[in-house]
Amino acid sequence: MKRRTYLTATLLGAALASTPARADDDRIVVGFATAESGFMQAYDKPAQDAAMIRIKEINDAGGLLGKQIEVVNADTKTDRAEGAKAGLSVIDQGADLVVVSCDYDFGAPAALTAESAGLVSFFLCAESIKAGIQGVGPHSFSASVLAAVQGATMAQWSYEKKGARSYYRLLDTWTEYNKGICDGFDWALPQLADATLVGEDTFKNEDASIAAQITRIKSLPEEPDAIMLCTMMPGAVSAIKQIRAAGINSMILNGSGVDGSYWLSAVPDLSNFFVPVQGSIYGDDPNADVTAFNAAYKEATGGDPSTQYVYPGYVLIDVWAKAVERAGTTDADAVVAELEKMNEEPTLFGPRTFSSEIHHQNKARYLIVETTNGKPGVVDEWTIPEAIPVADLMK
Amino acid sequence: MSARTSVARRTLATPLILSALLIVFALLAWFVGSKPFNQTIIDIFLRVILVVGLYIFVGNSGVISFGHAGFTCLGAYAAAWLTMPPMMKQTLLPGLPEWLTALQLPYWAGAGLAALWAAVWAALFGKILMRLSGIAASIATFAMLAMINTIYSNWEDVTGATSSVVGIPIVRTVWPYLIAAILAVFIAWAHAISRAGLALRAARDEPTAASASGIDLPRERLIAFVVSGAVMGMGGALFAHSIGVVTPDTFYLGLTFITLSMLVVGGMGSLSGAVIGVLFLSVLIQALRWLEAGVTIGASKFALPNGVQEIALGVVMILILARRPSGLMGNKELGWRRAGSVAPDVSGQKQPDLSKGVSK
Amino acid sequence: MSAILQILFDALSLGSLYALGALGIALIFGVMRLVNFAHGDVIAFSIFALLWPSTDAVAVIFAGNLPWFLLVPFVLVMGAGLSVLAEITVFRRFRKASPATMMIASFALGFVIRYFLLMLFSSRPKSISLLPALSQPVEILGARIPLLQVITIAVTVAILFGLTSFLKRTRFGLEMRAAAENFTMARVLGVRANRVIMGAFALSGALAAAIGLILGSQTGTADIQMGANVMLMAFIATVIGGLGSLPGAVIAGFLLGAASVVMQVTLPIDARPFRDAFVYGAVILVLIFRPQGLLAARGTKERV
Amino acid sequence: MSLLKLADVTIRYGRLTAVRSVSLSLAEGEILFITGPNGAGKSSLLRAIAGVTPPAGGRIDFADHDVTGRAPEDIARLGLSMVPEGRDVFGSLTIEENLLVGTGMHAGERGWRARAASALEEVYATFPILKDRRNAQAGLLSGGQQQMLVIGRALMTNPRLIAIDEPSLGLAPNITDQVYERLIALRRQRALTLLIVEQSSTRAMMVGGRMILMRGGQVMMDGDASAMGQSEAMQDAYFGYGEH
Repeated sequence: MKRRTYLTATLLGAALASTPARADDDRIVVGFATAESGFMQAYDKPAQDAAMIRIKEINDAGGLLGKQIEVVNADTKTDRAEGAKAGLSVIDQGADLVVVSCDYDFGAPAALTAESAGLVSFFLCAESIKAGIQGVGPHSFSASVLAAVQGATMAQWSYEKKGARSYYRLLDTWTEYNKGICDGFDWALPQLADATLVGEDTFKNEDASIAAQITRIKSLPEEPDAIMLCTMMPGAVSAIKQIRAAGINSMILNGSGVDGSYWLSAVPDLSNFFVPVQGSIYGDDPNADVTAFNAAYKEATGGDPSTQYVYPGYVLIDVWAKAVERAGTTDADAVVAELEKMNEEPTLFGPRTFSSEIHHQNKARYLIVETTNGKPGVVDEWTIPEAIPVADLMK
Repeated sequence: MSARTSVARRTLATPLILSALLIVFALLAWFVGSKPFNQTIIDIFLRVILVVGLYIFVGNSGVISFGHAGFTCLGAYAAAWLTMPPMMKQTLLPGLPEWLTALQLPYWAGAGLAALWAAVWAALFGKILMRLSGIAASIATFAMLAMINTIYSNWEDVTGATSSVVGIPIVRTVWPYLIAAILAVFIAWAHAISRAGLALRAARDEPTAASASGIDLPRERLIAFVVSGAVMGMGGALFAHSIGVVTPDTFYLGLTFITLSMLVVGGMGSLSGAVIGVLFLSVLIQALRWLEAGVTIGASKFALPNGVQEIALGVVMILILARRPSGLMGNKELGWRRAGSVAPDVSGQKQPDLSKGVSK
Repeated sequence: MSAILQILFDALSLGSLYALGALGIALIFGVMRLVNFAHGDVIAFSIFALLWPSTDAVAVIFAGNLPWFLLVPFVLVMGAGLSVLAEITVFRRFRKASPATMMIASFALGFVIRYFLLMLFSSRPKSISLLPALSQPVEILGARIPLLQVITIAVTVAILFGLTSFLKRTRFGLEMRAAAENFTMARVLGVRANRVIMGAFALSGALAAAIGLILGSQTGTADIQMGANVMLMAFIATVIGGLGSLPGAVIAGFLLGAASVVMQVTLPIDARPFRDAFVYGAVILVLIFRPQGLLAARGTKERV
Repeated sequence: MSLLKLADVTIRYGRLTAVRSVSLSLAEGEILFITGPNGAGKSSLLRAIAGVTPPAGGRIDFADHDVTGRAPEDIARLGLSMVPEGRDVFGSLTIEENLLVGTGMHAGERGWRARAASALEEVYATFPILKDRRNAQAGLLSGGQQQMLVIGRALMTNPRLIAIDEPSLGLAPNITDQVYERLIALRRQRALTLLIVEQSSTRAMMVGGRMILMRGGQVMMDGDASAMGQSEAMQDAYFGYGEH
């Protein structure tokens, strides 16, 4: 008998701690259902800190609709089932906006709870088309730019500005984000007059060695001008290191996933290496406000932003607050209507456009960061002329 | 009165008590009424289904299977195919056959067919794998899981590969999961006292004696493998309906080890062990998470640093296994009187004699 | 010709990683019938031991830029030390437990080590330039092969010979082989159980650290889950090779490495993502025809 | 003075009691045979003495040390060497390696290498067949050769008492004669105490020395082997007539 009574007692205790309080209009609450522990914590926390900076700025300037923005949060613990609970608990704490995890797979459970509660949900930095109408519902948005745009930007920029003609496509099949980058590259390549795809291959992020893939590249008649590398951390560093160690010096084109200088010491004096970013963390962003933001971020969190995935968090609160201001209410449908009216809406990190067809960016201005001898720096800027059609994105 | 009914009558107490325990948890959720707590109870019931499903094979045959999370994956995706709105299936999963794309069943029908689908694959794989025993069987079942995971993670048009399949109708009430959990408990009990179940348990404790007395071991194991595959398939389907989205690596190593740990900590040899293992560890995890989230005692707010919950869970599991190597319940079943388990044995405890070579 | 040579070197270097892993697991299984699921986490721990615990992105090198002749022993000692500590604090209490209970205990221990590292270092991989000199390519018979691959193969072969002569020639090695075959009989002849087991754990920990070093310098990153993939393949190799048989584990490790590389090279582009499914299919086939493994150690068959 | 003393030793496996409060003592240099039908608890008793199965109750003293429940390797170091039933050779090791396993415990004592080498020569002298095939794998030996190897291996630990479980098991009669002949010769040469579990009481009687008869985990009779020989009481005790 002893064991059974013990079980019920603990459960009662756990239950009483979370009594529900419905969202109502006299308070504005932003709920963060993100990972505060586990593997996603390293990617969610920076973007969340940037969002908190924007919230502080708004509150200092008098708040939203005359009210201070309150913040509630629940830890998803990098677990999908726990993500659903986190979503439900921030909704119970009266959230008007549910901010969910950076990665679509870990953010979707919480976003779905927000959708079924008829609330607006924002993915911190998910770059898959599903992070929006197509994958969650009409009230869901993403603060970042589609991975496909990064692939397309790299293809067009390297063709136009660096005269690259022969391309090699190397895809890491581990995640949806990687495939998104290569999908954009596949969409853009045929539109480039005499650009040719000399070969393609796949590898797995966790593979200890990609020697077989490198052998195939080296067996090509002549070295490709550029390698489109669709991958992300942690496997990216090993792949890049092994490509350069094998003496392949072609341009390496990437998605934003490899942005950051924290890993560059692993590949001593890396060169001819290009990454598209929404803003530069290296202090050389053409827009001075970005450098100011980096300083504010350092002051708030004690460290410089380690990758560009901090910026979408700031943009998220920025666009949502503007929509609430224009709608005059935090009611979900009104806010969604305002967001869908935004066209080339200026933000600190490039214009943002939402429409009733797509709650994501299928066209955006990217800064091009080139790494030479291990030193990254902004060298150019590029915006793909026409947006990637939704049909191609849903391939 | 045939021997079968007497065995049934004597052991009926176990599933009844376990079901009563589950009903208490369901009433608790209804009484508290908060959605996140409701979801916690749903997760506990899902784990009960999966660990009881695992017990049906591992508990009765003594073979440690690493592959059962594969059946959960099969069940979850089958539920997705059967219950998603056809329009969404058109765009997300173009590779599905026409008749399947057009289909949209209620969740309970989907779960039933998902269990069948998993059972079919359990039979196919089982035909090959059930001849093996011991560590070879464990590795072969793990290879099966890895195959299922690799195929489902790369079959773009049918499973959406690594991207999450979304749009599965979400069921947020506790009652269907309670019914499914009680169903799983009764299926496990019925199998344990069936002819196949008893033969398998006999073979588990004395393999040589059992095969000498005419028990066709691979056949008995196959029956248990298929029944447990069906229950895991049902569990997978309901898992999909509990959060509305599935990806292949939700049903891979993480799930494999948490279900195995709950079974072993609870007591591998008994149905009550399986259920108590789930309840005990789930409550422990929730309590640790609740502490991590922060508890206000008087003025001060005491909170464990983030990430301590997993470490504490691992340490507690090691301590439990050290003190009670054959699990919390040993091999005893919950019953009115001190009814011992169907076949008294000490499977968790290695016989002290010189089992290798020097035996008497 | 050089392409074939290249594939041979790729297969050998990946195979040696799996062989070292399989050896580490077979050693412990030999003396304790325990499949140590914490082995992958010992690999990660021995590399993180080089870094000062810090959760910010840039790695704070603690012992990372010691000269190699100090760095390598340091990492080996950290791996062996953690492994022996695990034996003393956890596995010593499980001598009488069944294989299933010990396996779950080793999994729980791995879980604790992993989340301990996660708390200290956060989940973002830390970049370390470990023995950078090793990644320069070298020209052998026309094939350009990274020096590291050659070193990996050479180190593995050296370890194999070192270990075999240790087991064959030294007293401690003899006692370990006897204990591996019939643990209780060895004790009746005066072999100290705890010392033999601790020795096996120390050796296994050092082998894990060696894998950590090779992976660390090859990938240039220290990542909490770096050991997981090698651990799984090594576990399969140990069983295919014939549990408890050290030569079997090594041969199966090389076979698995070769199979994975050959399939990566031969499979058509759209079947290549399914490469691992074919490898696992081959694993099942081998187990069907040789359940006791390729080189079943004589003593491990159950006697009536 | 007795080298080995058992007081009310009881051994249980779960709920099964294999040995029920057995007491006996064995003097230095004596030969003691333990006979009795299958399942009488003979082997369990031997395993308890060697420390492999800790007794549930009672006390065991060896060479004035209380060894009840102590680890086998500690008891071996006191000079007790057990040869279990079924002749456990280390199949994957060579014959010489099998023999050398037992010498490890004396490592560190002064001159232990020389003593080990001379012990090896002595065993090869006693069992020449082992010397010819010393680099062969022990798993390839015949039953008789394995029996000799395990006895030789026990000798290598230079014991004061050797406990052997069923040396004649599965051996042809002439081979068993050879084994026993060597055992007796060794006992005389090295003033060795022998404790032998032997199922055939006739074999025990031929060799002489003291004999105990066990049945159902208890000692039925204890006396001089040749005297007990054909006595009526002996058969009754052996087969359990006239009881109940």
